Amino acid sequence: MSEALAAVLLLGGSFFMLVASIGLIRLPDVYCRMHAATKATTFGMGGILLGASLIFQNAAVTTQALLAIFFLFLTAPVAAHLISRAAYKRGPDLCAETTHDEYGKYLEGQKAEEESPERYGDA
Amino acid sequence: MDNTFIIVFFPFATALIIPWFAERFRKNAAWFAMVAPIVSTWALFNLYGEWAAGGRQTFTRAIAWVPAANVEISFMVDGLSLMWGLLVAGMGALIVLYSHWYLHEHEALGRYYGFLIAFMGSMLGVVFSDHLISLFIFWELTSITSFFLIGFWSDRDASNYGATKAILITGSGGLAMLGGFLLLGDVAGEWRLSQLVLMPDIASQISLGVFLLIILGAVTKSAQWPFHIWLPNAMEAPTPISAFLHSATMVKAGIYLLSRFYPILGAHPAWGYVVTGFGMTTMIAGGLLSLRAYDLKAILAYGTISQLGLIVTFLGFGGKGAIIGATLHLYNHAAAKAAMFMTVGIIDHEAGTRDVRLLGNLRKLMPKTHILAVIAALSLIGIPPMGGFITKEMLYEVSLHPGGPGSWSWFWPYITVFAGVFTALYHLRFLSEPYWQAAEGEAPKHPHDPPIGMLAAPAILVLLALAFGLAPGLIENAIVAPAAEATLGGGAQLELHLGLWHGVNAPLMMSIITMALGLALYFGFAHVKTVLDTVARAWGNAPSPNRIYDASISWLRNGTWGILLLIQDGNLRRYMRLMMVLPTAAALYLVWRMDWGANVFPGNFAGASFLLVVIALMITGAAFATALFKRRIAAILALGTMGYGIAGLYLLLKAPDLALTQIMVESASVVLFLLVFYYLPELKPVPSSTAKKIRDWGIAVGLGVCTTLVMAAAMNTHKFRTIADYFMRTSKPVAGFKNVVNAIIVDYRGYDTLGEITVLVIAGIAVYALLRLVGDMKCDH
Amino acid sequence: MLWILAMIIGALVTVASYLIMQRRIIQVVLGMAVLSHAANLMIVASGWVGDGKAPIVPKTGGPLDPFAYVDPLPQAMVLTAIVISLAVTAFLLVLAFFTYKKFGTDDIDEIRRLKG
Amino acid sequence: MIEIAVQISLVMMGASVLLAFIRLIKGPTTSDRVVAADTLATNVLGVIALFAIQTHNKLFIIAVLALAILSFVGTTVYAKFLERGKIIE
Amino acid sequence: MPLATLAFTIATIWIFLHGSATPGHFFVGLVMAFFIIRFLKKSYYQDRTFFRIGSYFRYLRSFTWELLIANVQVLKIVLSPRLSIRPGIIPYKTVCKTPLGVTMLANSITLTPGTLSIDVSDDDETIFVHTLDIDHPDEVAEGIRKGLEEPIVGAVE
Amino acid sequence: MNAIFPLFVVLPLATGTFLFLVRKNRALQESVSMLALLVNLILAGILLSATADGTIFVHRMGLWPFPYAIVLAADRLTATLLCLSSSIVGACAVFAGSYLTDAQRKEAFHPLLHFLLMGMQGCFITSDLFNLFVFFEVMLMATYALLGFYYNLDQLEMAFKYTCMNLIASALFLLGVALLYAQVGTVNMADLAVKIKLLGPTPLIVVTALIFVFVFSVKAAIFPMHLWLPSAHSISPTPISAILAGVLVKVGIYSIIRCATLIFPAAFLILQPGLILLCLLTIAMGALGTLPQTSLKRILAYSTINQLGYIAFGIALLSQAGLAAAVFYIVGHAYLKSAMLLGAGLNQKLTGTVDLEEMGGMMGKAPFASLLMLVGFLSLAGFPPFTGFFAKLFVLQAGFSQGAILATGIALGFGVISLYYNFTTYQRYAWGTGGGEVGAAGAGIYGSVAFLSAFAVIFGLGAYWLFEWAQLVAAQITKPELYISAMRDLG
Repeated sequence: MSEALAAVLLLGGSFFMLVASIGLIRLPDVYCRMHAATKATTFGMGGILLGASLIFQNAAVTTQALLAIFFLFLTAPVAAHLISRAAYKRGPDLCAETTHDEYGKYLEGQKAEEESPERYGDA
Repeated sequence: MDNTFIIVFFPFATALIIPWFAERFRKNAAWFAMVAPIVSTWALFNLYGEWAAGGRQTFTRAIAWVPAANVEISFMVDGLSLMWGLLVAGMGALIVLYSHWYLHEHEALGRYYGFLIAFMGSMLGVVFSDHLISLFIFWELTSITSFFLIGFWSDRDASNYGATKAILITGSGGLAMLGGFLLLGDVAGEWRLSQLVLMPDIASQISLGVFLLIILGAVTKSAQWPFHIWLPNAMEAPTPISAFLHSATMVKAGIYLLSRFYPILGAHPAWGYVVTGFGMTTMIAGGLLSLRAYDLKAILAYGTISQLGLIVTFLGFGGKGAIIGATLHLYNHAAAKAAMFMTVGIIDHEAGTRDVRLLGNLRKLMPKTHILAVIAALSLIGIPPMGGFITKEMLYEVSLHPGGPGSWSWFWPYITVFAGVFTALYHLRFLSEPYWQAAEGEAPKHPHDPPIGMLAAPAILVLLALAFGLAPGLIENAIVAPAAEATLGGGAQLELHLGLWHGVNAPLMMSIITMALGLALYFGFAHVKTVLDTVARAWGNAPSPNRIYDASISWLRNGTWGILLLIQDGNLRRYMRLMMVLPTAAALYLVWRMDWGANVFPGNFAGASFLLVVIALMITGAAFATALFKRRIAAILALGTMGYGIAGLYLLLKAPDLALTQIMVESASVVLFLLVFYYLPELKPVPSSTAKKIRDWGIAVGLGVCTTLVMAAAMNTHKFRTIADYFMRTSKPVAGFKNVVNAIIVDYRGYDTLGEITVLVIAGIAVYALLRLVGDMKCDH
Repeated sequence: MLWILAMIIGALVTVASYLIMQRRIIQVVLGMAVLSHAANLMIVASGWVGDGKAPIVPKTGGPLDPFAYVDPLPQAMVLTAIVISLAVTAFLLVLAFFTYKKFGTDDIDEIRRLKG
Repeated sequence: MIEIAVQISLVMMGASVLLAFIRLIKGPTTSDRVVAADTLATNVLGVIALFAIQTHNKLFIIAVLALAILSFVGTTVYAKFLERGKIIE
Repeated sequence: MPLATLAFTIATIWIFLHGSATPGHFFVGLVMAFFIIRFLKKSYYQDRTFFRIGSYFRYLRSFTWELLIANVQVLKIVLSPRLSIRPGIIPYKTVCKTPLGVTMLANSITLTPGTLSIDVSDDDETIFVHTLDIDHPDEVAEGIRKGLEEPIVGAVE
Repeated sequence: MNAIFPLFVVLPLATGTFLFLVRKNRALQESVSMLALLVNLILAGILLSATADGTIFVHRMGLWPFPYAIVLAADRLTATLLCLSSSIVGACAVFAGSYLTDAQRKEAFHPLLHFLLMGMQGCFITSDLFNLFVFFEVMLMATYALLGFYYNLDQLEMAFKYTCMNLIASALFLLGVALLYAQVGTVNMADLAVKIKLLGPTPLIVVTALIFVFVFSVKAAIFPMHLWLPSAHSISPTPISAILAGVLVKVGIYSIIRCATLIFPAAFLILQPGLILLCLLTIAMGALGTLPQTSLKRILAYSTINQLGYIAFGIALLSQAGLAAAVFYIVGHAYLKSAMLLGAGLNQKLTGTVDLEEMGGMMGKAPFASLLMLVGFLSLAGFPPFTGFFAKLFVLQAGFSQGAILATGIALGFGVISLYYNFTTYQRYAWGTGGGEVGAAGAGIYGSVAFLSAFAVIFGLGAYWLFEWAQLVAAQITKPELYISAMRDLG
């Protein structure tokens, strides 16, 4: 029984991974791709790890797996958040279909109110 | 202590301590220096007695130095070496005596006497050496010491130039001679001259190359054309040195070598042509050159060259008469020429110049010196009753019946007469221009006769020359004959009866003709001079030995830079290309030359799985991406990806620990890369031409393909079961590890881990040391 | 498997040697990193004779046949080599960084004070 | 049963690795590459977990944990970079 | 909760799940803990987090549900033959006060259907959300408010 | 004895670490460093005397049987090189004590020096190919750190280039190890020797041998791989360049000897013509390079290449005589060249430069220094009665007696150029009127230079002993079965 469940979990997890990658390929711009990447991969990993813990039937492994899942859920969004913001700041090449862009306006306003020259590159 | 060792090594011992004496007693150091030649001479006489008592049998003394490589210092005592020993030691004593007056208080007397005595020791070593290697060793020692003596006034460019020239030419000759010796020793299987002279057929065994190498050593040392060029420049040395090294002894080392090797190589077919050829050319060239010189020492130097040519010609002819003549002339020339040099030294010392155009009427100003000079010169011209007359007669005699190559023997008498005429001419010039005629210019100092002590040495020499002419019986059978016997070898027995008067015969006629022509040319010297000048102008700047030497030296100094830059142009990329292409080329050549049996390469793709293919593609693609991405971040990213891929590959290869380490290391290094570039501002892109790109890719792909093939071939040939089984078996029971890799790391191969950790530590220290410098790094560009 | 391994190694060597011959310091350093990867892979590949289990002895004792496992020795050696190459690469990177800082250029062709 | 499942999932993982890798190479922007790399790293984690199952090796699970952290660090650093990317590239 | 306490908790978890209680492993655990904390520092000010376990679970339940939906949606979008998306970035005014709340909200938003938080305005009031298809922005906002914000507020504020 | 000679690795490691920890306390650091070096030298001497009777000491790591674990071994060659390295490094440390002035740099110097010593001695005593690689890396890492010790422009450039070239060498080394392991499945030198002998010189083995030749050529600066040497030896701080020229290049030579005699004897016979060609090219490159230089140290660096060419030539003859000559040459050249480089440093102290254009008249200004240099130059030029002469003589004798007339003749011919550059360099340095005022130098500097130069004379006049020893060494290493059986018996 648990075996079957584990198998299902594994297959589902890796399937979602695959989906994530396909999304990475198909979707038009960074932000959309990030949708796929973040959600699906996290989910997939969760599935795989759960499956693993089911198969091993071992307290340590289970804890590790759960911890790993927890950690992934914690970090994946942060990473996505960081990347997307950075990507936008690099130059918001949003895809053609994009309708709203409030963030851009917000940044404009920020620029206007305080001209802060960025200070990088000096060690 | 054996006499031979005293003779040779006592001077070296003295030379070591002389500088100290010179510090203490300044000028009087000469008297301490004098001890060495006197002791050597005394020992020589003892040795002579010993040898005469032993029935004039050759005997040898040896100390093994490196027996395993059969290097030994060994001395042979026979007529030749004894004669030369006496010549060198006696001359040395006189030179030291003369130097005491010649040198000034303030000069580096320690260095001077030290090297002088050391030179004498090495020269004695040369003439006594039995073993080929020890001969070479002392030979090179004479070169070194002469180098320092020529460069005695080391702040003069001229003496630096002269010293370099001398050491280069004589040293190179020495190297050639060494090669010759080694080959000769290998052919003969015997390294002792005393044994070699007993091998009559050795000359037929050795090749022309070996022969030429040895001859080269001799002719460079004794300044034969075209190697004579170093001798005139060597005249920058203090005059006593010129008298000692460059007229009496060192330049005669070549003569010694020839006469020592006459019994060994004399039978070689090339001997006559080569040696006589050198001698003749030198004789004439030296005579001509000395006519165009104005510096008294230059005149004498070229004269010396010509006289050396004469002696070499004798040796080239070979045969009894020639050898005797050579030996006699050796003595005569040594005495007379040294005396002439000393007189020149006196003139230089008193008048402050050696330029014949500034000197004149010295006959009146310095009569004593004049007399010495005249007698010495006449002796060399060959006027009876000087010794020179005897030797000149013998030369003519020999030239009429040459023992050498007979085919053009009709030619010899004319050549010899010609040479004799020029000898007469330049010696007359040497006498007339400073002593008899009026000066064209004004000498710096007002010349007058020197203190008597300074005249002592030349006087003794001149007396010797005279005595040799008037009473040759004193030395003919005691010294000359044994020397000639030793030179002839083969147990020749000689009984000499030298004399001035042999009745009216062809040689007498020839010398009379010579005298007549000489005088005629002398009185018409103005015309001779114009002819010579026109010839010289016609010669223009055609390549003369000197020009060739200077050109090659300047090329060595300046021209090599370009060649060096072809390889070492400081460009790392070129170095990398060389370091990668040349080995590959070598390997390919090897691969091409050797036959690889069948089925080196496996055909099957066993064990290839989908995942493997994917990971392989990923690694490869990421790698190429690393190379191709324009942006550095992207490149670093690709690098990281490649690392992850490799980790995956390790997983497929069942190496979990490896995969983990790989990923850790990869992430760490990627982070490091990023951190470093966090501090680097934008770099300007550096374009590279397509041709270069193609070339680089070509090289790279070539390397890659080679590696692939070699690896595949190697992986396909597992000839032995690896030693890994042992680890598998013993890991758990003996070492107590479930994970065999860990067992190997910490137990079987602990030193590896030790070293690995050390590398990390050092890297840490190094980076620490580097980071301490960040402060200095600021605002540097 | 064998050929694929060999080809991967070849590809890495190709890329490495291309990068090493480039003009920018960073490219050279990257090339060195790739090269060290290639070298490590060579060692691992040298131990490959066929598929097998990871060299970890099971708890259950008893006689085990060594042929069932892959060769542990190359793995151990590569573990050493990886760490060493990391250290060296790190140092080279820092060195390159300071070289850049001092010379103010990252063009190898311009860093040529030491000719001849 | 498990084995088959693992095999199939390994194949799927392989495919997704490939796709992510294509995106990494194609770009077009560096942000895309970073996203791709992030996904790739997660995929590798998945592969490792699957291997853990295949070779009953618990070691790998810890690896997953550690690597999750590391890849996160990497991503963060990249993000930091992209922030000031206007200057660096 | 205080940083050190947290670190030690994590370290103990680490030991527990490692199965071997040696000082070395404990140390490793500490190191990892400090890593994690370094990167999630923002959200550790207060020590109220252990209370209201119930509301935590409520949040967890709804979050999991949302996550499932999200993935299904992604599945639909990605695997549908023709992409039918109209992405865009909309501002979302949050009522969360504490940074922890805001962060949790942002992260949850990222993991839930069709939304991806890009940035938080400096005054921690507006979260800029990238949405996969916005026919009605307010609907999206409504979904977020219902599905996530309320449980979070219940849990941590 | 078997138990203590691993100390050659452990002692420097411990010392180095300790020295880095106490780097703030300069006095303690220096005294401890000197003490450790002295102990090291004494140990080396003991080992030398113990190996004299031909015993080969074998230390098995953790007492594992023979071919499996790492084995350390010391035969005569090893002992000789250990004495060499410890004495030269000691002299250089003494020199550095009064030469290095910059406090900030000094504190890292002594630790790194000991790590360098550890690397070199490890290379000498290990009998495991991969372990050799590891110790190579230790050594190289230390040199990477030490070479560019002041990190001015030149040193940075030089260190970068040096590091890159050696990294390529390391990669090649690993390739070689991989090829060998794939073919014969072992890494212990003796075991390799046995199995390769069984395998015979197959093409692949020959290619592997070639790869190893090139790998070690990088350290030994044989022709295509010598490119790093001139800058590294002339730009790096003087004590380091002395160690580099004295010992480090000898590590490469040592490894080549081991390959030629122990691991691939058969393959090397096939490679011999190529090797001899490489040696002649090396001699030519070195001789050519000295000519246009004006920096004393750079001239010495190129002459090192030249001399290494002769050493390698002796090895490439692959005969006992040639090897004996090579060993003699190694020892003689090590002391001589480090003495001369330290002498160059001495002159830098005195005149503040190593540029010959700015020197001159040293014979009058600094008689003792110029005397030391004179000894060096004469010995380099191959004049009796110094070591240089005998070294060259033995190599030439071996070559001629082996019938390699042409090659040996060429090697002899380049003696003319070495004659030229040595004497002109000495002239520009000691004679003439150039140069400025002359400062003073510490006793440590003079002492170390004199100590090292003394060997040029000692091994010249006492060439007998050294050559006897060299022949013993050659006799031992030309019989690999001795080495192998020494390990077998313990295994």
